[in-house]
Amino acid sequence: MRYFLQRMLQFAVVFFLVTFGVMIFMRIGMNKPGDPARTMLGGFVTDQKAAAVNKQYHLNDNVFVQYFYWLAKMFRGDFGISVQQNITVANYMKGRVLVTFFLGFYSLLWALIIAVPVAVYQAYRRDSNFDRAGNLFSFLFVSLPALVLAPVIIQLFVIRWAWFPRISEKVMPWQSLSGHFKNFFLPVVVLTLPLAAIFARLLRADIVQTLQSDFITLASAKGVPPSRVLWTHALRNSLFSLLSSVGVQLGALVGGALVVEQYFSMKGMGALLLTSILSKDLFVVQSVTAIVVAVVSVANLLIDLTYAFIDPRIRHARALT
Amino acid sequence: MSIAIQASTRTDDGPLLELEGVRTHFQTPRGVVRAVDGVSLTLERGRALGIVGESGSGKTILSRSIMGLLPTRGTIRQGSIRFEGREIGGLSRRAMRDVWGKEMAMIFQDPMTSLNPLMKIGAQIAEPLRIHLDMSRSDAWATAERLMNDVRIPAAGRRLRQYPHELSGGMRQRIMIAIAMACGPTLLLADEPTTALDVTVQAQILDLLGEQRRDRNMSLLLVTHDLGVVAGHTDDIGVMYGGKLVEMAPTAELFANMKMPYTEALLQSIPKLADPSHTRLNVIAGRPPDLVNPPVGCRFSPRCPYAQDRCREEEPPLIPTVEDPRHTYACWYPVGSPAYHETKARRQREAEVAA
Amino acid sequence: MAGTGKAHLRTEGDVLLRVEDLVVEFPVGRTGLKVNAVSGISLDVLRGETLGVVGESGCGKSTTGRAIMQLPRPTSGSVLFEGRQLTDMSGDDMREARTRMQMIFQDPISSLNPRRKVRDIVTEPLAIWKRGNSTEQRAKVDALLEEVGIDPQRAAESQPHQFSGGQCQRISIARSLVLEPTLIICDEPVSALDVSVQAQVLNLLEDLKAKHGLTLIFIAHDLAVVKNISDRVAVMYLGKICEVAPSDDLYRAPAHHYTSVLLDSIPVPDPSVAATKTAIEGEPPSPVLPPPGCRFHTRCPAATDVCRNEEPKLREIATAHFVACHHPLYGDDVPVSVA
Amino acid sequence: MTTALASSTHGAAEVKSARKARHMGWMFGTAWLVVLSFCALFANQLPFIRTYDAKVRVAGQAKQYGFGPGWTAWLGTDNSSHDVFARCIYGARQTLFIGIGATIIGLTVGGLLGVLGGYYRGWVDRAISIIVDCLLAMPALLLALLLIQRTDQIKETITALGWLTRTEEITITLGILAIAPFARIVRAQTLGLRERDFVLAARSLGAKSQRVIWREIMPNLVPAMVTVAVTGLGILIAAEGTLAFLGLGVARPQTWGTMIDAARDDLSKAWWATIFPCLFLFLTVLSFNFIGDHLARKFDIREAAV
Amino acid sequence: GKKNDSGTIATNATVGATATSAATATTSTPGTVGSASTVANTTPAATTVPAKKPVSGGEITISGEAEVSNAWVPAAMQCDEYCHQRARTFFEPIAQFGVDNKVHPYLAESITPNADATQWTIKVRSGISFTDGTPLNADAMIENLQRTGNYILIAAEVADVAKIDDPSGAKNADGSAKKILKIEKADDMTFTIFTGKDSDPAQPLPWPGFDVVLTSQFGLIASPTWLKAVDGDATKAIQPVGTGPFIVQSYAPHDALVVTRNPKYWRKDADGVQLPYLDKITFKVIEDSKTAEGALRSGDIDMFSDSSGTIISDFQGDPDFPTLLQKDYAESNYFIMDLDKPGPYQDVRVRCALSMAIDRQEIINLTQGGILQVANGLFSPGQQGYLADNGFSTAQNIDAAKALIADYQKDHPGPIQVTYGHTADRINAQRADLIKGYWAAIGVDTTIEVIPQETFITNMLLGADNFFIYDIRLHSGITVDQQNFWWNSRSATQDGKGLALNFARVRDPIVDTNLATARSDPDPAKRQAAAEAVNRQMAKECYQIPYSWTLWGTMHKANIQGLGQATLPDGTVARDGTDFGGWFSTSSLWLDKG
Ligand SMILES: Nc1ncnc2c1ncn2[C@@H]1O[C@H](COP(=O)(O)OP(=O)(O)OP(=O)(O)O)[C@@H](O)[C@H]1O
Ligand SMILES: Nc1ncnc2c1ncn2[C@@H]1O[C@H](COP(=O)(O)OP(=O)(O)OP(=O)(O)O)[C@@H](O)[C@H]1O
Ligand SMILES: [Mg+2]
Ligand SMILES: [Mg+2]
Repeated sequence: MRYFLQRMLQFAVVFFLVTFGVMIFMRIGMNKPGDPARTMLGGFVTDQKAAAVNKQYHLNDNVFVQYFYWLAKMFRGDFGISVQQNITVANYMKGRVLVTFFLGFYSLLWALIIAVPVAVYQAYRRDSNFDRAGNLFSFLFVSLPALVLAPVIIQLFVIRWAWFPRISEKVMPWQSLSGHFKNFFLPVVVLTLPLAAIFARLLRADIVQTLQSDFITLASAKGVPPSRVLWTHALRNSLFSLLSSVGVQLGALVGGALVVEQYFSMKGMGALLLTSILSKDLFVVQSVTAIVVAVVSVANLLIDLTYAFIDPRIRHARALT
Repeated sequence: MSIAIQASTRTDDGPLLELEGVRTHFQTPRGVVRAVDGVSLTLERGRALGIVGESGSGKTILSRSIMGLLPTRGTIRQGSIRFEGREIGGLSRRAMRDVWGKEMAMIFQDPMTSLNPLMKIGAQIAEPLRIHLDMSRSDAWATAERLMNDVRIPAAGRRLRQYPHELSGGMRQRIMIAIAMACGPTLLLADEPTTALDVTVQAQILDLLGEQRRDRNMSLLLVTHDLGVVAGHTDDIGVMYGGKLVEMAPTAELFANMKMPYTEALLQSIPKLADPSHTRLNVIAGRPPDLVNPPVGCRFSPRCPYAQDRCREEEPPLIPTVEDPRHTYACWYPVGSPAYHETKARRQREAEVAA
Repeated sequence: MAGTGKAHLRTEGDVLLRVEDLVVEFPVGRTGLKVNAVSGISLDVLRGETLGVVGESGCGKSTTGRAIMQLPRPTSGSVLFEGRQLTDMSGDDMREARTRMQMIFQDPISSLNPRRKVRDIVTEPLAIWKRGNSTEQRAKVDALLEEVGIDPQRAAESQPHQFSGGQCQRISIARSLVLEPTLIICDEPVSALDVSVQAQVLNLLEDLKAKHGLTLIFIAHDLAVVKNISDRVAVMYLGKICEVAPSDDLYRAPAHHYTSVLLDSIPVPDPSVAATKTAIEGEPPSPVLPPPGCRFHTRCPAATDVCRNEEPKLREIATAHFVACHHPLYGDDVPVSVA
Repeated sequence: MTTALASSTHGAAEVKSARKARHMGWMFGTAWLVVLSFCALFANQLPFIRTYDAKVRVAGQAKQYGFGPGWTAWLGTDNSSHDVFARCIYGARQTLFIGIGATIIGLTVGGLLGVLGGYYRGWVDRAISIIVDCLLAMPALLLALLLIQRTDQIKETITALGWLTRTEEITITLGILAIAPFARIVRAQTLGLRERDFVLAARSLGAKSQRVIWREIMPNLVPAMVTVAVTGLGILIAAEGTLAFLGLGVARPQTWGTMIDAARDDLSKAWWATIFPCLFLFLTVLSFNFIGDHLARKFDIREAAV
Repeated sequence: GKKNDSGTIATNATVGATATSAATATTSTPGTVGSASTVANTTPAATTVPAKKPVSGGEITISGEAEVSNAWVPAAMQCDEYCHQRARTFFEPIAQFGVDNKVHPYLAESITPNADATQWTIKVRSGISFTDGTPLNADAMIENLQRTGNYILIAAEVADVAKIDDPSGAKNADGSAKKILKIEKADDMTFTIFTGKDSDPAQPLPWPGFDVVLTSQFGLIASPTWLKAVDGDATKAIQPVGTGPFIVQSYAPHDALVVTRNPKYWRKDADGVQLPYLDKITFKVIEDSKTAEGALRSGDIDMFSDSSGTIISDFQGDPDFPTLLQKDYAESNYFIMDLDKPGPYQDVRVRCALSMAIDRQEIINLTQGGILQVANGLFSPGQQGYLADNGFSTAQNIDAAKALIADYQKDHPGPIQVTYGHTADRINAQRADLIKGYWAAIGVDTTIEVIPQETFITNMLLGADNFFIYDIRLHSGITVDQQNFWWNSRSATQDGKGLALNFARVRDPIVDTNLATARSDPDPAKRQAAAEAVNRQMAKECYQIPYSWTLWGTMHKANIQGLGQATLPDGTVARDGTDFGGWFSTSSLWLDKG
């Protein structure tokens, strides 16, 4: 509990620092005397609009006041409004959140579904042909950024064979399951492959390590069959790197979604972030960043708790602190 | 080469374990490591055999070879290992699984790392019971609790549901013993079971082992580097050096009448409580042999103060002493032989001259 | 046992080091709990003497040794070294003072920087203190290496992992001698070594001690080893001293129940010696919540209510033989306190 | 003597060939990087590499994708009629500059933070951890976008930074991204090292903290740092490509990322203009991964696997 | 009256941003008397004569490039081509062009100037209401015109419309009286707009081409009820209400705009069929032209417009995807220089040398699919003032360029360094790369800056530090009058002193005089001569470095019919792509299901 509070505090500190940092950063060069709104909106806004925006968002006050107002709104669930698009940020994100959620969820899920059995079997049959093939493939996919993978995939599956649409629509599973599959498959593949490769490499290394520990030998010496040794004894003891990597990769997935959404012209949160950053859409950037940071941090917290759930030693250590 | 001994020690059932010319080598980038290089020995039912030797002499690999629990990669095994008359040296891991835990069990050196940190104690003890004896979960756990009582763990019922990190080292080693005992094996291999423990706890564990062995009529192979430990707790002692068994005898016989200069030197280099403080210790010069390129001839010859040319050329066989056929040793010029005395006297004179 | 008191501290003689009421505590996370690693230890060492410290794992031997070096600084207590109080010395003075006392560690491999050449490691102290020019430094280091039995040539071109454990321990010893300290604290210097090598190192220590006029504090858990090298032995249990005596006296006639149990537990490499007497039950309690009264009472066969409530003080029961026990194996019981 | 067991060398051959395979990966990686760096460094001197702006004309006319791979232009020509091979080599220069520059920045700053945090612990560590946590809480690409996108304004506000070119901006940005992971790994390593007895020994010899850090801890961090740096280089090079795709790349001299992005939609028309830079990028990242893996194995550094 | 030099800048352009080219700013005016004959709209044979009768029903998807910030309020839109494309599905203008290049009334029933073209009377078409039920009348139009006319970007376009103090006594931020357009309402359905030189009501200015303004963003009419609602809550701006053939169903910025048929639309086609034919149109945003091409080919979208020569050439002659081309009155692609910047650009020798170093045909071949025409100036074929030979040399001449440079270096020793900026786009980057190569060949060292879209335009307007030479696309339209503020020295505000719509900061008396003539001279011949004079003068001075003229193509699936067939209320066929190249009317589109 105490540990949990401590983590929450840490989360709060990081959240404040990051969001405040982003705000400062977005406002560098904007808070020069004159007209922040005009700088932000470009040269064409009317005086009234500039004045209104300045007033509404306290742009002429100092950054702390601005931050305070913004934060207060966030806590009331008001993510603000896109000054440029005249739309509430909440509305702006509606319909986009799910796209990115599904992208991330599927990639993570598939990466794990692929990586875990492969890694377990690789570690078990270490140095076998399977292991070597697995290593080679994971090397290849780790070294294949979306930049390289996406064009080739698009060329083959979309342009050459036309199996999948060129631009991916936001078809949700409850709308059309097959449509959902068609539209999400390729983006998910592009995100999944490198992820699965990273996971497999990490997990394999850990299991190899674990398999050398005494308690694994003891398990064998008790006559426990290899499958049980692998899946019950070795795997559970080898999840630490994998889980922390899932945490790290969550952040990377947001970046990956940004790229993949761009390749497949999907309009998700990544695309939203990109446009709003490029067009200096202040409040959208601030709010969406805050949300992303919060989601990533909370997910990491959950991963932490998961680990405590798996490992009694950590539970124990945390019960103390 | 050790036919005579075997014949004389054979009981009606035949010995529990017989090793003949067991070799275990590893392929490494440096070359072939001859970790165990031709060991033959016999272990009778109900007896305790201690294996002593310096670090790296191949004790662990010997016990693992018997158990068949060697890394599969890069391992070369030769020789014959007969367990209850059955050749188990060539069995696959699958076949060995029926032997492991049920007929042969093992205890490891480090109680801190030998238990699965993520599994409850009870589950770990119950695991072999459920696998080998097809017990139900509740039966297995009940048996586990009984076993824990046997190894004198207080509040066994509560401990069952605890995790290894909640127990002290001594407790964990007791758990290890309980696991080993679970399916009533006939042979227990204990690899330095007390090295990581405090002396007071070491004594407890050694006593416990001895007691369990007698109660269950198990044979014990106790591997350790501490001559003190084997002296009080085994019936026979084998001394290993550089992957070979260099001397083997019933405990009392060995201490009373050791033949190998190595065994003697080993004993003499240990500080003894009985000696007054600041007693000068005897030292074995040099270092243990490199098992990739072991010395030609007797492996101890480079460090042996009594070594002759023959020792450096010809490998001495393991032969029985005249007094006791159960006492075997591998030395051209054993302790007590004329050559030995001669060298010893010469050394003494030299030392006096130097002083 | 597990007693406090300073009855055993000597006033006459050339006292090199005098430790009084040394307390070291470590916080446990941020729980507010603390590990009572060392709880009020007093010790003294005469110049040229070897003090042995024995005890089970976790009883605070290493912590005592390090606290004397002020690494880390003790929670409280005084450490008087060569007449100077170390505990309230400034950082720079302390660094200077440390050159007069040195430490040798248990793990020979880990105590040498794996990425440096052995000779550089041994020269390092001279380099830190800029003693002499490089030729002088080199001559001195080579001589020392020779003395501990390491080929200086090989040392110049090899890294620690190219040497065996025993050799590494020799290198550590050479390094600790370079600054010509008066006191060397040996923290289990032979525990990690094979018996045959252990004897080599013990002999070397004895030789060097005689040659350089060193004073040693020798920490170990192996009673036989400690007896062999020490003039005087202090037995520790759970952060306290239970018995202090000249080594031969202590082994001949231990007065503390713990000392006696410890001695009995040692396996003797001689089958003719009767098998161990009944070992004591249990294991040392946690130093986080040490038992009140005598810290050994939870395992002591002779424990009474006094032991559970009142902490025994060190007192002399024979010449130079001090014990902290209410009911020692010989000598008088402590008179029951009136209160 | 009875030899009931024939020699069972199960697995020995496999071990050998696996080792050989890994070795080959390492050899390949090194060879590729050496050749590539050589060509990149001496591109202007080497006779078989065209100059950056040289156009390979078809009948005197510049033509998009005028040549496929062949003798005239080894790897074909690009959409501006330039020699793809030459451009790949010049791209290597640019890409490697960015990658190495960023790694140096990340390694210096991150390494320093990590060492300080790990060595001094306490509030220093806590402060540094918060910085690192903050950097990690932001998805890297997002941070990069923000940094690069805002540099114009930053340059305007902080005029001292006016000299920054796009290449340097990207280098610095990627360097900043690398800080947090480097700091984390170095901190973890330092934490382990500072507990080692040789550090205690140095302190008991009277060495100052600074000396302990530089003489005792740093040398032991080198393997980890090198390993992580090499693996990180691969990631950073890929990241540069990603930025190029998002329109935040270096336009000239082109990096591989810019080249791939420029030609990727003409894949069906002229596969060579995309595939070859892809191949260069891929092989380089792969090489760094191979070498990183080799080093990690050699120095037994597991963190680098990420 | 007194000249109003309060600093209002005459602008009649909207500056929009697109991803494929630097910046677009276009206005169109009909060919006034005498120049209409030179104009012809090109439509490919496939769509010129529809053999079949249109059928109603069906939905299509159209894509366009990235959006700039959009409010869908005519008085706040920064409207580019795709913006107009979509805005005109729900908003309608007061007037619109026909293919005859004449302005035809649209929401107005008639637009009538007085004798000297200083007063324009507009009669509102009756019987129309906005989709929210508000009736369309004079008040509604005046409300819109007043709002839009004061919008900073449009204000420039109506700079020569008279302005008076706001009768309500409203004040500007600086305390001066707020100005409104001088518009007088005659009755419920009629009102008059007055011209005035530099907004001065006392100096009525003859402005024969004023009605053109009513076809542009200025003339788009939104529901006044909705406009007031937006005043209260800015987020209502994403649900615009107009009189148009379609109603906005949903709008997600940078993603999709969905419009559905307006069942009560006031127009029927010639056969009396209710317009529009389509039930629903989805407008998507696909930032990348190549992706859009792929999406069209894979059937994800039905049509899109593009100005990339490469894309258009890809579709040339593809029977599955017919293309409608718009190539007249085209924008010019050129490199613009900030002539205010100290250094080499100030010198005509350097400017001309930079121009001569370029191989225009090669640029077109390599970056524009080879199908564009080499440009010799900012006057494209069809535009008033276009000259096949204006004295500008378009051929690459390295030697001559080197000579000029050498000559310049005699006066100004030292290396010549220029900074060139472009937006983050592949084609622009490719062009930058080529340019650097060309200029390197004459010994000029080029620093390339990649500049974000918004910054790009702001930099040009405000004259930022790093605005030196930009790759840009501007100046569509027909008369030189429309380019007035781009080149007039009045709008060449100095860097840092305000917005300069004269991005290049051209300050040339010859250009100024001729621009004035071209606006109000009653004699078309004089207006024509003035235009040609501007063309020659700019060519001589190398103020800009043109390289090609734009071409717009609308690529679509073969089953989409009616493209370019929209009619105006008076029956004339409407001309698409005015104001901005590339957009097309959607009311006439129908799906051939056969
Ligand atoms: N998997 C392996 N591969 C290669 N060599 C090995 C392997 N395992 C052990 N060895 C080598 O075999 C020799 C014998 O090792 P073993 O562990 O049996 O010694 P030990 O007598 O048990 O020593 P200790 O007292 O240190 O436990 C050593 O030299 C060791 O280095
Ligand atoms: N840095 C530290 N932080 C927290 N607790 C510590 C620290 N160092 C030592 N301790 C604890 O203090 C107690 C005494 O430790 P110390 O290392 O002095 O024992 P020791 O007698 O040397 O044991 P060993 O024989 O195992 O070396 C132990 O319980 C140990 O866990
Ligand atoms: Mg061993
Ligand atoms: Mg210790």
